Amino acid sequence: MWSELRALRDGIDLGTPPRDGEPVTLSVDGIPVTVAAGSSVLLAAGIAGCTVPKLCASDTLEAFGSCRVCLVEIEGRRGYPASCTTPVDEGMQVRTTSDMLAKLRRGVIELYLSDFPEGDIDGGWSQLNTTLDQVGVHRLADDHPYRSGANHQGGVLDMSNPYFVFDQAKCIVCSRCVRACEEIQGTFALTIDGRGFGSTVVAGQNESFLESDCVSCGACVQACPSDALIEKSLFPGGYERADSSQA
Amino acid sequence: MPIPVKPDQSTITTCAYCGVGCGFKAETSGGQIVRMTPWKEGKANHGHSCVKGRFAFDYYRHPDRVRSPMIRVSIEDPWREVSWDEAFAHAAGELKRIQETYGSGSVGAVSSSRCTNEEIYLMQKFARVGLRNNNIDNCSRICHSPTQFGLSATLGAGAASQHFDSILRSDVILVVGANPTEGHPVFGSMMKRSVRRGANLLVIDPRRTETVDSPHCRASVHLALRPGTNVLVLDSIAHVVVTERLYDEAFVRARCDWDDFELWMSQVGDARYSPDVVGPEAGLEPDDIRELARRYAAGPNSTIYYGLGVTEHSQGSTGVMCLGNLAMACGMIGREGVGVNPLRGQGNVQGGSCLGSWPHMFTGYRFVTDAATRAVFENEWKIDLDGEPGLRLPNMFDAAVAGSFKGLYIQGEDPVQSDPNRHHVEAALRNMECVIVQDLYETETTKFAHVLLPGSSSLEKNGTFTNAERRVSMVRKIVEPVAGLEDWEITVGMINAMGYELKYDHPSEVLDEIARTSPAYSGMSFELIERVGSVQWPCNTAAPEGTEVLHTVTFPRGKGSFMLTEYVPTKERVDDRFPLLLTTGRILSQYNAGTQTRRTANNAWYDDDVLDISADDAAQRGLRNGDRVRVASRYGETELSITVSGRVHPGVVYTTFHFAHTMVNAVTSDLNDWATNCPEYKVTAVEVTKVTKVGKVTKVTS
Amino acid sequence: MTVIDPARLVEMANQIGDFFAPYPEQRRIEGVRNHLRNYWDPRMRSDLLAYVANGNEGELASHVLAATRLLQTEADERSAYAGPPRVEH
Amino acid sequence: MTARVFVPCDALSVALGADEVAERLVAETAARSLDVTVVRNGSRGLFWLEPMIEVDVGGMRHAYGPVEADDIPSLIDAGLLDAGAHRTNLGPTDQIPELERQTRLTFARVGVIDPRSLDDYLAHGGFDGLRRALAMSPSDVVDEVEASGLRGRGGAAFPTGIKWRTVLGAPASPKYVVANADEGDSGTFADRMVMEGDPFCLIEAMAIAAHAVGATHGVIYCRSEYPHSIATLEHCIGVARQYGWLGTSIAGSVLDFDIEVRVGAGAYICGEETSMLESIEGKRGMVRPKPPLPALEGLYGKPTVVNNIITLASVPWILAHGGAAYSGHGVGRSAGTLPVQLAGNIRRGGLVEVPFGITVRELIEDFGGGTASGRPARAVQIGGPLGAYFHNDQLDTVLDYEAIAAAGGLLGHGGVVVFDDTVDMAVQARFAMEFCAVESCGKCTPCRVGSTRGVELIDKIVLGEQRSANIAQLEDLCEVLEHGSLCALGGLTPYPVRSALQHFPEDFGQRNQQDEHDAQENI
Repeated sequence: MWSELRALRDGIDLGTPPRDGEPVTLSVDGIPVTVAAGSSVLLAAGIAGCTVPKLCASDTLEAFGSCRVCLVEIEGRRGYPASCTTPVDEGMQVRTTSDMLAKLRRGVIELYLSDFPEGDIDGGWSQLNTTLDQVGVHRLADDHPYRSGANHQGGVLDMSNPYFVFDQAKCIVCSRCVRACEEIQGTFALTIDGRGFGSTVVAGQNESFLESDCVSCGACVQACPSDALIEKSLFPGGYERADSSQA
Repeated sequence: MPIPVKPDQSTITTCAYCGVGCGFKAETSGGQIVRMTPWKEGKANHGHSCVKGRFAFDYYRHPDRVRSPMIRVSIEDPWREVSWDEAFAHAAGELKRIQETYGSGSVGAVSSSRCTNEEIYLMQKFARVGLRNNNIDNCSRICHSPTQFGLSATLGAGAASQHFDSILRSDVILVVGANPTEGHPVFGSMMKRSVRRGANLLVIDPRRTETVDSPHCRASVHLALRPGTNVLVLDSIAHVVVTERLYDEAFVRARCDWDDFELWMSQVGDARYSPDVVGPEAGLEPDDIRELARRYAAGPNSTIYYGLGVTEHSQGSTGVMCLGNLAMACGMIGREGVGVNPLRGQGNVQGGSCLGSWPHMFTGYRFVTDAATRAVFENEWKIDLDGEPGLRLPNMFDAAVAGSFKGLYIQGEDPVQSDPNRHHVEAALRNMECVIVQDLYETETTKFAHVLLPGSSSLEKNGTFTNAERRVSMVRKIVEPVAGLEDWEITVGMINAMGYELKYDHPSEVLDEIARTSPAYSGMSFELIERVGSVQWPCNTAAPEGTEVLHTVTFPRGKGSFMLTEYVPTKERVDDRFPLLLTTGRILSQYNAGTQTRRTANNAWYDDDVLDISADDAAQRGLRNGDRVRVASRYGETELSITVSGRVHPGVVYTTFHFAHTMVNAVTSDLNDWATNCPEYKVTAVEVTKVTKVGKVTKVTS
Repeated sequence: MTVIDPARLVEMANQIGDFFAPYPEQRRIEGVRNHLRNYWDPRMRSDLLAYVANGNEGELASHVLAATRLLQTEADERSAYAGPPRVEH
Repeated sequence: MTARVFVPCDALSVALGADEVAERLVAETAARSLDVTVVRNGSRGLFWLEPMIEVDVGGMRHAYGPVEADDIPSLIDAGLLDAGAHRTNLGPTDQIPELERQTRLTFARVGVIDPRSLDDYLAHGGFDGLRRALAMSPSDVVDEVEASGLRGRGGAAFPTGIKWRTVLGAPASPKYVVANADEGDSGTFADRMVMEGDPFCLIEAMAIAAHAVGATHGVIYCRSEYPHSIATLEHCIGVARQYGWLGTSIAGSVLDFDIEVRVGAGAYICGEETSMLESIEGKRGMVRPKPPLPALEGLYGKPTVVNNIITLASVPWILAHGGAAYSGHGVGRSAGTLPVQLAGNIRRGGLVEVPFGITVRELIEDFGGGTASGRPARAVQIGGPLGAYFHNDQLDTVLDYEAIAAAGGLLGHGGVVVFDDTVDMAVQARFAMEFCAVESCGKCTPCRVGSTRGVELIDKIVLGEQRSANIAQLEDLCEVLEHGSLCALGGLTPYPVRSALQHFPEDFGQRNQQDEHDAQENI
């Protein structure tokens, strides 16, 4: 019960919460690894030293399975399951890299990039930057068919909280903030409003963060992988939105 | 380009705000703190944080900081900046002069729970070797002194029996007089997590707080008792446990003094504590009392968390004993998921209690009247020690008003704002000849000071804090102290100036001294804490890396002792003139006297104390939301704005005490706990009347 | 001059007495005595004793008064079965 | 003796004027002092004949349809009560060819009985299955279902027996039975017809499931667009409780089980089982990752049977007649019957319950009578909005799970929608992407962003912009959607898109020569 809290390590994100359970041995890219039953394949891969890119997964939050970049192949199973939501099984054989996986991950990342401000990528040090490095895609080509599509680059820029901003242009709708507010803080101040492409993170009943029930605990900021929620203190000259986008 | 600044350095430290003691990474760029992020390996917070620790750190570079030692002869004089040496020499000279004139016991010291264990220890050492008396107290006097008293009496250790994570193993959580989601937010989140996983939440609190009802976390029983009836209601719960035979006889027989248990049963089993009798007096449904008692006793693992709503009463210590009794009777102590746990307010208030900063005790809760304990310190310090208890802080003020107490060295406290019956405190300070205040800013109290020593914030020094779960964690220097000295160095300077020579090169040497002299800390060292992250005392050869759960085999006092907890109503009563009961508390975004948080952007959420009043009481007085009102008690009055709130019952009003200008403690009573003199902040009879013009706050006679 | 206003000392002593009142007689008296011995500055104790001796016995509850007498007669330490924590011998 | 005349009460018949027909019938027979009882039955599913009324003459039902209210006087004049000749007379109901050729197991009672009458239900074999089940051990019940070869009719075609066994074996409690009545696929209505035509069958089925897995509580999650279903279910659940078919000690057994109806709020995604569970729990309808399987951690995290209405409605027959009798129908691994729903551009639309093994052509030509427009059929979409488009040269594909899959499609909930040669398949492909975009819950990125990009790509393709590059990107996007989506909504959207692109490339915009060349390579 306490591994999920006590086995967390600074500077390491295992992707899904560590578990207490009987040891289960599997192989990831041929490397044998033993983890507690109930652990995810993503966590096992991390312990085996195999880096699986991820965006919506964090070891402080329950697996969610929305970003679809942690896909893997598992011997004997159809398709490309998300490693974060797939629990380990004894004897399981996992592959974290293949041409198809690389292609799918690139394809998903291109979808993200098609609605992300281009100017916020170079020089950034967010988890999104790390994932882009791992997948090996950093921008859409100038003639990419996804360019000039619908986007959220003119979305809400909420500066109401004295300590952090919410910039919807950089929001990848991974729900980590929403989940952190629920699972870690327990305030339930954030939610996803709308459906599909129109899904957006909102505070309270579509209020500003300051007016909402948000208690500014910072869990959402801590959880955000793309700097859509970020401390104002990191912008000495004040926060400004990027003026260029890929969209 | 909106690329965020990337910090160039990151240092792990411990938050100094509340008693949760969260681990943080202080990230700096070019020597300035640019961000505080919660440390995933922090054992109290596991990577979580609240608005204060996470964001409200700018106070350290606020222009109001005191940047140089200053002295003045009279409090009417302007301050004069001086060197550290001159300040020490002046302060010590004054204290010595006063002692020569008025006697050894005419001066004293107060330590701060904002300071490190090492600094608190040095303050009591200052009193004992510098002043050569036991006139040393600490701020838990006004918050959790009854905890130390009441839990020591029943269980034998005046501290939380559990670690925070233990609550995830609880089936039933009883919260008494505490509002963790506001006061101890990171623990509050853990509590909510446990409730979301199925734990049953029971709350005893006059107000319908966030803890009682919030999304996906609702108390199954809420006893909204009338302020001041804690002991009555807790005895009634015990009555149900006894009369319905819900107690754990095997546990009591094995672990507790059976004779005292029988004595206790005959007391609380009496019909005067039956829910049918108690309910009407406490404003409760009798069946709700029964339901709460049955659920608590049913467990299987029931735990108690309580706060100042238990302690800050004229029967505060008795209330704590009630909780100790209840846990022992139901066998809810000594394993994971159970226990009795005070939610302590300040970052190091547990340290304030542990480190001998008491007029009657040395470190580890050992009496000064005990010759063997004295010998340990006499041997360590090479000096004869006073074997009689000294004055407690309220008694120091009493004595000052009476004219027999003339000098006080205050480390990081603002008693004028924090302590009850402000007029009495002001009169006491005005009567003193030398008030030395060591603080970050000028405060209400520094108005009465003769020497002002620039304190260092917890971001500016090295040392350790002990949180509300007995966890000793490292505080590390992130930036240099504004005036060059860390607080412990200032106190060392004062001790030396008093004529007792000592020298430490590093606070770790102070902790080593604590370990040498204090059994519960005997295994503690900076090296150990560095290695394992943090350590819960007791830490000794039997528990080389500390102890998570207390009382697993025996109680420190041997057999657990059931104390008799007769209900004695407070003398503070409502009448026609003062028909409402005022109770006080705190809010998430502000911290205690607000000294730090008021100097941050946290004011965006809460920039003034407001008075919560029920719709009934507001209507009777012709009041509407936002109206300014005069709040008057038998002790004084002040002005506040009101919020008409469903959180308080008719007959009860509530406010926070975070802002200096609202002077809430001009209204609160000077009644206090029978055992520890902890003030009865939680019950004051008041009347609320509308004021038409926003005027200057006026004072009345007390 | 007293260290603290005697009326305040009497109030405090009686408040302590209220707590120990439900105990059997001997424990009731010793409880108060031990508390005063372990927690009060000696000047407060002597001021109280002096005040009481000065014809004000009636202001103290009878068992509190009895406890102050114990304070006078017993100079040695006693185990405080009701006053936590124990004073070890 | 009182004559009985049946007038359907299901939503489709009512929409076509059945209520007015019934009212007129009552009024006219009363005016003529005829001893007539008007019984409101379910629909037989012969939609081109609705409102189709029936009269019981000597135990044989005779049908008339379509009937309008104004036909009533002439019908009575013509001797309706004696099955007299009339323009609308269809002869004995059972001999209507489209009905006669069906194999009605699941729909045996639908259209026959008064759905709100417990007596009628009992008189037609109702609760025989539950009675038999209660005399068996839970495990034996599961064995029976397993032996029937019944697979989930909601679309996933997962063997029902295996699902039930998983729930039976789960140690946690309480357990739930959830009936998925969020029938959102375009051109489908079989669930509705059961709920409005034979609701006790669903109640019986859920009670059997409860006994089989050890559940105590059932939920029917019904879409709000089905008010008639909801009202009928609420009524019948009340009746069942009153007569001891729900509640404690059902039918004198140890089974305690009750059912509540929960109403959806218009989201297609809530027909996906995990989203539906979220919705029932009061949360936003968002897909949960699997595992954990709902069978182990379903509603409120407890073991839960989640079955489609048709799946459940097949169970009482299986228990009453034996699993072997059921599996005697069908072909290969597709055992039993499938209630097919014919819709779109078709002459004789409606419900056709047939054993697996029939061809698509038989369905749309023999049962459906070809297109309504009379023009040649060009495409058939099977399996709802996420099903593949079949070219008219594929119509001889056999209707069973494996054969349809082999042809690049999926059977889904059994919806068959016919298009004639005027259809623009690029519009249909775009519609599929748009449908995905509109109905996406927004959780996973392929579906959330990809569906919108898909619409944009198809628009560009149709406009002839960078045609080959955009088609290539669309192919890549389909791959990401298929393999990367969290649930079947995104995962299946490529089916209609790819099949349209593959079978009807000529509909996808102007092409220059280079593109022609590229297209050859790409497609």
